[in-house]
Amino acid sequence: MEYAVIFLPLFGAIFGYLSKYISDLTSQITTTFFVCVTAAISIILFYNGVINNDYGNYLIYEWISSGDFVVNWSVNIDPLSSIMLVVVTLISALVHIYSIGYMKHDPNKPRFMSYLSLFTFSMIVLVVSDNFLQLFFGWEGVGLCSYLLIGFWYKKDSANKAAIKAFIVNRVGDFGFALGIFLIFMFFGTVNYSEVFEITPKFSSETINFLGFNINLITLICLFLFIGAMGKSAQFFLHTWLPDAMEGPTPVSALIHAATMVTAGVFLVVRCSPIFEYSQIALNFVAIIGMLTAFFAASVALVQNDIKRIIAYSTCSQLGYMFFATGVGAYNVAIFHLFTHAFFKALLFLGSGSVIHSLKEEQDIRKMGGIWRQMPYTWIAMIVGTLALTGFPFLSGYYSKDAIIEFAYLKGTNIGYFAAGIGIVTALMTAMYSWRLIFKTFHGKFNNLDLSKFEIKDSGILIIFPLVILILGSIFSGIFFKELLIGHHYNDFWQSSILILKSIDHSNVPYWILFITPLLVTLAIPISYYLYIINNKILEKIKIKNQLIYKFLLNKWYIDEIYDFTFVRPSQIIGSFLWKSGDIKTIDRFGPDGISKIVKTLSKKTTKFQSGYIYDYAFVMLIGLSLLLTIFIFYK
Amino acid sequence: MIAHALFFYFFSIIAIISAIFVIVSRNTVHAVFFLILDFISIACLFIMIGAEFLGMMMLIVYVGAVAVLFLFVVMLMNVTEQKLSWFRGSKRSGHIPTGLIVGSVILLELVVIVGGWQYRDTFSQTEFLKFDSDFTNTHLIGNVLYTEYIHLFQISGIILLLSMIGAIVLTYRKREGVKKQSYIKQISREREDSVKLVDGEFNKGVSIDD
Amino acid sequence: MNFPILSSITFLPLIGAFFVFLTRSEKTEKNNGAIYISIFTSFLNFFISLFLWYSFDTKTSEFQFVEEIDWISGFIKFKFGIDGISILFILLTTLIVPIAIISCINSVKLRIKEFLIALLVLETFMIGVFCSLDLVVFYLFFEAGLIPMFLIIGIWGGPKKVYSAFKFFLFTLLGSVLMLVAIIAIYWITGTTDVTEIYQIKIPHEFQYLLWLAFFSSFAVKLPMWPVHTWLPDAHVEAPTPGSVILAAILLKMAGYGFLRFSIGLFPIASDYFTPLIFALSVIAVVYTSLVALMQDDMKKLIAYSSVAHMGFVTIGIFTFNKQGIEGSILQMISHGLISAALFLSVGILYDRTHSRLIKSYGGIVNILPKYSLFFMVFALATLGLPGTSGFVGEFLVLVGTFKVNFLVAVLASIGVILAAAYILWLYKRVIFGKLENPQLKKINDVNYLETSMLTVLCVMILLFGFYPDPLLETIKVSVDNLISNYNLEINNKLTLK
Amino acid sequence: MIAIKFIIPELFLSISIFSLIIIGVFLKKSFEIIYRLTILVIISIIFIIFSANFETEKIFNDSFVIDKFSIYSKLLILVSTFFVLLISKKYIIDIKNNKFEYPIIILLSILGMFIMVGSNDLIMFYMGLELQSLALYVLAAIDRDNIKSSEAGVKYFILSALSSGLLLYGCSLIYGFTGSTNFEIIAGISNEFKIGVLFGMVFILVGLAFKVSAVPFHMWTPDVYQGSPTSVTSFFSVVPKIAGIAIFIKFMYLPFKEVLSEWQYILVFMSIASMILGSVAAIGQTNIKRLMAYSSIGHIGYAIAGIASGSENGFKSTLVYISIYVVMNIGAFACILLMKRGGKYIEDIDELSGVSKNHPLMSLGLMIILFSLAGIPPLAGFFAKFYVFMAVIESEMYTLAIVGLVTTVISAFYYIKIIKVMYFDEPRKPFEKFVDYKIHGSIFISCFILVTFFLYPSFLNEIVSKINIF
Amino acid sequence: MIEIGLGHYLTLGAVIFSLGTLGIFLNRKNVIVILMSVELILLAVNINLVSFSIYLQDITGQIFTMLILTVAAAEAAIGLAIIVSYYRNKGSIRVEEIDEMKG
Repeated sequence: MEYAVIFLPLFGAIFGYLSKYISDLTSQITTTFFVCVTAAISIILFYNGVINNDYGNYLIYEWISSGDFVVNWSVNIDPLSSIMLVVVTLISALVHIYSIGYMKHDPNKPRFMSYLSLFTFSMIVLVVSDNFLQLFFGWEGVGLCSYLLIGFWYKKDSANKAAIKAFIVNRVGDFGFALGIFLIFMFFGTVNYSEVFEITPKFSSETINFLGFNINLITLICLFLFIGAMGKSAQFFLHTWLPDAMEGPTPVSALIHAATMVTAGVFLVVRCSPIFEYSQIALNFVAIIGMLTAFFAASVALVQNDIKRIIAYSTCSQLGYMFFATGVGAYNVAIFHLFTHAFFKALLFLGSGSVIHSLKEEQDIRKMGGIWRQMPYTWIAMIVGTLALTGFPFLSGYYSKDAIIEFAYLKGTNIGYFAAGIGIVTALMTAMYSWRLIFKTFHGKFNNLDLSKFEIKDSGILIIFPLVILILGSIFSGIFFKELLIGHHYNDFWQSSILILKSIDHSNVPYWILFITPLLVTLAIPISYYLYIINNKILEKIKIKNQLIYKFLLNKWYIDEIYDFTFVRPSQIIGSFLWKSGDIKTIDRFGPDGISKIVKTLSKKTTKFQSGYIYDYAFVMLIGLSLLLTIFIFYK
Repeated sequence: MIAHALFFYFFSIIAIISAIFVIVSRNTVHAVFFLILDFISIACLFIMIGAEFLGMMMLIVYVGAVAVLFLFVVMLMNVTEQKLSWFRGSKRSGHIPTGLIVGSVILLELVVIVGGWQYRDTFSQTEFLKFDSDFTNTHLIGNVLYTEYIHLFQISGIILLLSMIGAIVLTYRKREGVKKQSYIKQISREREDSVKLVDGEFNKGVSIDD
Repeated sequence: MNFPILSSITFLPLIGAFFVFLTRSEKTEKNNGAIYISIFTSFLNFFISLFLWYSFDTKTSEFQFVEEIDWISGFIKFKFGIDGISILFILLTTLIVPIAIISCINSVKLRIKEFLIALLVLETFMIGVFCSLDLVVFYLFFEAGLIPMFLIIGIWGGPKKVYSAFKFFLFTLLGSVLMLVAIIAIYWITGTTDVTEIYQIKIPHEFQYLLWLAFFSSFAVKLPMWPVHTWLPDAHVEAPTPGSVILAAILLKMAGYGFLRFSIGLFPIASDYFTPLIFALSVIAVVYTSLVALMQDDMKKLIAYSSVAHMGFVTIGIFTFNKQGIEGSILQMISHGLISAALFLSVGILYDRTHSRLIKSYGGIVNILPKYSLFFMVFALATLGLPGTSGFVGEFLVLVGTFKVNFLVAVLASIGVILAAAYILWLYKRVIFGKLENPQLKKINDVNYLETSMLTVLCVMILLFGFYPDPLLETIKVSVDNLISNYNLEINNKLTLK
Repeated sequence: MIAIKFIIPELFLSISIFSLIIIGVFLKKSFEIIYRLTILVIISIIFIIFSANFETEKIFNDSFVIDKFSIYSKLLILVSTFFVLLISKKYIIDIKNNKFEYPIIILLSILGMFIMVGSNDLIMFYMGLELQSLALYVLAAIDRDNIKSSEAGVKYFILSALSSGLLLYGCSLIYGFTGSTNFEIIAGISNEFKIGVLFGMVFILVGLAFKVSAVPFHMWTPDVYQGSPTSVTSFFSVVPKIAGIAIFIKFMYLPFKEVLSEWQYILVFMSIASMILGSVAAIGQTNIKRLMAYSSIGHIGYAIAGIASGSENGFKSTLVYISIYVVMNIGAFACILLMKRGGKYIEDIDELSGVSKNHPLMSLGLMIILFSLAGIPPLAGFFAKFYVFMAVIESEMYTLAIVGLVTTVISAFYYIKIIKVMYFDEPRKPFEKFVDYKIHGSIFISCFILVTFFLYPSFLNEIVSKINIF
Repeated sequence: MIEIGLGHYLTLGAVIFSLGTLGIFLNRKNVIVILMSVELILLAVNINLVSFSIYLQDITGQIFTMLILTVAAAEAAIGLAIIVSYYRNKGSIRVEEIDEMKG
């Protein structure tokens, strides 16, 4: 069964692709079926784990063995991976189903489905790995699938660009991750989690000289690993790919860029909690980046107009929450938020996908509005998702997000307080932009000039069905799993899969902190209704007055431009400089071409001596003779 | 002693001057004559120091044969007069100074080394150069030339043969249209080939031309 | 003595070439007889080498299947023998050559008979390089490979073929003549050119430095290392597809093999001493050529530059002197052999159809050649070292090994990995994705069964060794251990002497 | 006369020359028969030499030596002359130069070479040299209606006479300062050498260098090679080189053995200069004969490098080198002699353009030969260079070795340029197709030797290793 | 100066030798003069040989001289024949015009 979890999606991917020779439907059914079975299995595994404590490590075979560098393929089921499995496979299964409906008109359905399954496979490999290298395999695998799926509509240039951007930015992160793995192997002599974690404490005060800096080993490792996590989870500095990734089909955004792949970074940090716990600096760094991202993404989301981009920035922001949760040492809370976030963010994406689908691929919220009557199910779904996202009381987001803010506050350090503050502010912003999205999309006037309002219909059952499940998840996952994951006896569930050295006492939370966030987000609803629907002049005025800030936010803090200016262009310029000036004008000119030119001129010079005149020949001979004689005289 | 010195200087100065004139004179015929003069003076020197046979040989071979050959060719080609002075080429003229420098360098080195100026002590001890022997120089040469050095003599014969063949190959041509006497043809002429008896018919004559 | 299996592998293609030579060249450019003979020969050779692998003992580091005859009497013995390192290269050669021969059918339109002869003769020389256990014999084969390759580039090449062929020939020749001097010098120092004997005798370390440099000059050009790499892009671009395949897949590996077998084996102390040089040049190569590759507008040139970068990893790995590094670089060589062969084949397939190598004349290929695009995708991903492809295992091991030795080098080299993703994906995007704009492209057909079979073989190998590199690692394990322990022994000896 | 039995080959040669002259004069259109008889003579001399024993004998007051060294050189001379005659017959007839004197003069020059390589005495040496040179002057100018041939004759004659003069001057100095003309006696008292003798040695070196066309005494070579009829050029580029190198070796290793340090650097200089000039100057050439001239200069550089090493391996490697060089050059000239179009022989390299299409076998052969000339393994040319550099490095002359090998690369450039013209360029009109088994056979034999040499590369070494001149 | 030794003869030889070499490459007009210069060189050699022979009281030098004389004659004959043959083709024997082949 454990092996099935990993191989079923792979078979699904392969058969799904191959069955395109039979029919599109076959491939859709095959892949969906395999993934659904996987989802069922993972739920069983999770259940078994929770109830029967049935965990274990299942070896597949030895992958690489070079000297003491030994890496296995294996399926490692522990609490962390089992809960991740559930998230991954469940969302994946839903997205598979959703895709059948969503991609109805696409000619390349088999390819799409098999990519999805392949992604699921990679993600599972990532989650169930028992060593860093297999993790890395999955890590890159999901990156690849993300690349493939973002660029799925290959005819769109923007999609291709976004795909490449996603891959390369991820590569930058992977670069850090790989360096982290090298360091781990170099000092710990192994890349197996259990072995690594076992001996981590021994190295806690080890310092090494890295490129001239004396750095604590554990800190360095953590920082490198975190760079990887930043890349995958689109944290600030390496976040630029995520909004662009929305070029991909919406199910993809839901699955990869909201629920699963992007959370791999969080998963990595949590997985490596036994290492991170030994480096306060790294944890603080994580927290700071998390905060920065949360705030940054929320601020940008306030002014964006693309429905998917707003949700993407929101994802980014929520990932920031998770990271600062890990940064303050509340790993379980981070996973809890990951868990709930998966539901409501997938819900939001799928819902927005439904909207987009209905509006004939229109994504700009300025061209929507007032369509809630036309598509009630979608509207409900989106409302629920938004409520959950903003942390409206008693929905799933409420439990997890508030818990993060509370834990941060209770941490009792400066970073913690600051994080809590940021969390609250961001929560307010989150509420603002989320409701902006809802109101602009579903309420107010219908602004689309291309479509008639009455053409718009709600989507079919295959699209609605997953939404329903996700609605249920968004509403109830918080209540149901709160105790299990972050309750007082959280250790019963997590056991050894995460390590928290200084657990945070969660018993006496100040009341103001318990209430402030729900209060704010609830207040945000009418405010935003007023601002966006009733009287949107105010906002216009603010926009005009603060043109600079607005531009700044609209252009995403100019990060893309900065990167373009500092990395992309220079590397192109350097590349062509090295090619034209380096290879052609320098190496070739002074190397082979230069030498051949010299030889040719020499040849011309020497043949000039060969004038054809006897006296010249005799003259050369006699010069030779006199030279030899002279040398002889002076030599003696 | 003094006579020896006098004669040496006399002949050697003549030899050197005529050698110079060989290479500078405008008229090639003059050059040949200077060459002959050079040979004669050197021959005299040879005779003086006791190599009479060789001196005579020089006169016979060089003056009698080689120089005459030169004269023949010069006349034959009608290149007696060089229109310009020899040392001014029609193209570059930088060769004279450099040539002279190189030439004098070689000369200097030769003189320094072999002229005995550097190793004067090695040579100047020689009082007088003379074969102290009962035989004449010609005898001495005659004694060994056909015994010890017969093989060399033979080879020189082959060399001369070769030069003959070579000269013939390069210059001898059969002219077309020149009537030559052919002895073989004449001798091998038979009566049957030449004379034919014809029965002449009366009053008709014979046609001879068929 | 047992059956001389190494000699038969080496010289079998020569016999094949002879029979090809005997076939009648027909007026129609198709010469089926020649093709069949050469395919048969090369496959036969491949199977013999598989058998060789099967009967190879991976437990010992001794040279196996040793054949030895007196050659230049009194001086030099003709000695063949293999260890775990050589056998992989032999296998690579015998695998790639049949593929190259099959690819001739489509891409070589004229004088196919001569082409096949050249390829088979080249195969002999290449296998000879990997088999030989004597420096002179090695040199002989090493240099001899120039002749057929020169002709392949020159006769069947593109418009700038003359320049490229000359550059290739003279550049590599210039590099290796110094090696000849060094080989002769070794003979006079040690009294033998038998590698195994020299391993025992050990070259005095005051000589090692210059000798190492002489060998280095040869291998550096052949590999090629920065800054003597400029022949490679030209040669690749102009060579016909099979030529590029052979060049990239095998000829470059001879240098890597040379570094392993000779530079480290014979001159451990000098190798140690010059490691910074190698590292510096390799890192420059990796970053520099990756950047250059980014800006190429010719597909083959881009792949050629990427080869330089990948071979940079190989040298870095070799000179880490630890297990991961060396095993990684061997794996990297093998996998690069497969991947670059595959990439050049892919480019060749496009070239055969449209006669253009310029990236800008393509775009939207996926619309018309879906199968092709899939293959190309796999190869592109393998090039950028995606886990699960053979490219990853080698590269990763190299970096692991390097990290143990030098952080900076590892970090800089890893930048090359990022850049690799950039240039290869950009290439892929520009060629495969996008709208189909060039009307000329609309007429072309997808890969035919021959091409599919070639690409499938390579694809399967790439993935297989990505997921399961164990057969390769198992084969080289003992030999690499032996190499490293010898090296360490020498270094320690030198330290104790001090 | 006990001596006669040792000089049977030479005697036989002389007598046959005389008889051939007589036959030639008295028979009309006698070229054909003389040519065949000449070849017969050569073959019979080969047999005669083989039938004698190879013991060292000195005759004529020790002025002539029959030893393995001279026998090896003589055999090489004979065999190469045999092939040169084979390949050049058709050419001679085609250019209407079928004079019966032609083979006879070649025989005479061979006689000169025999005397030269066997000589143990300055006078003997000089006579042999002159006999050889005079024959060569005539040969160079033998196409007497062709201005180029005549000009080649004039140039060769004048410069060669100058060099003979220099050489003789050296001989006179050596005679004067040692009191003897015998090599062994000179060698015996070489410890007391005065600078005068060393000076004489320089002069002799200059003369020898001229004969083998080493830089800077090479100036005649390109013009003479180009101007002479191709048949003569092929002879020039092969046979006198053997004799020249042989006597070069003899001089260096016998009379001047003890002053090795004095001449070594002169030879190193000559060798390096020849290698560089031979490779550099050939690059711009368009005439293939001229190119072969420069190529031969370069090759002589390598051969001299072997002598310059001063060791026993050195001269042996030079002998091996020159032997392989002979094989390559005969093959190359056989190919050049196939370049005939429209009744005329052509010499432009460009005319070879694309010849591989129309004449695949000939171009294959020429390609093998050219690669071999360039010294690319596994062809015999590589082994030739290999042995030379073995010797050079044994004497620790690394500069010479490195310069030599670098010039190999430069010279490879022009060799492969010809290959480029043949194989890469567009074909022109085909050459006249004719089957002359003598020429094609020679090409085949040459290529066969070059290609299969690597199977048993010590073949020549084993022969040469028995040679000893001391 | 008065005592004439071997050195004097050798110096004479050296002077004539140098003049001969000069004659070869200074001349621009006439090939025959060059031939004569060659004869001068041979003459210088002869002077050397004879004087050495006398000095050493050894007849070999003189024999050598005699053979050189022979060879010189043969050489002159062939040389002149070549020049004649050249003259027939070219119509001139100016040294400056003998440049059909160069480069």
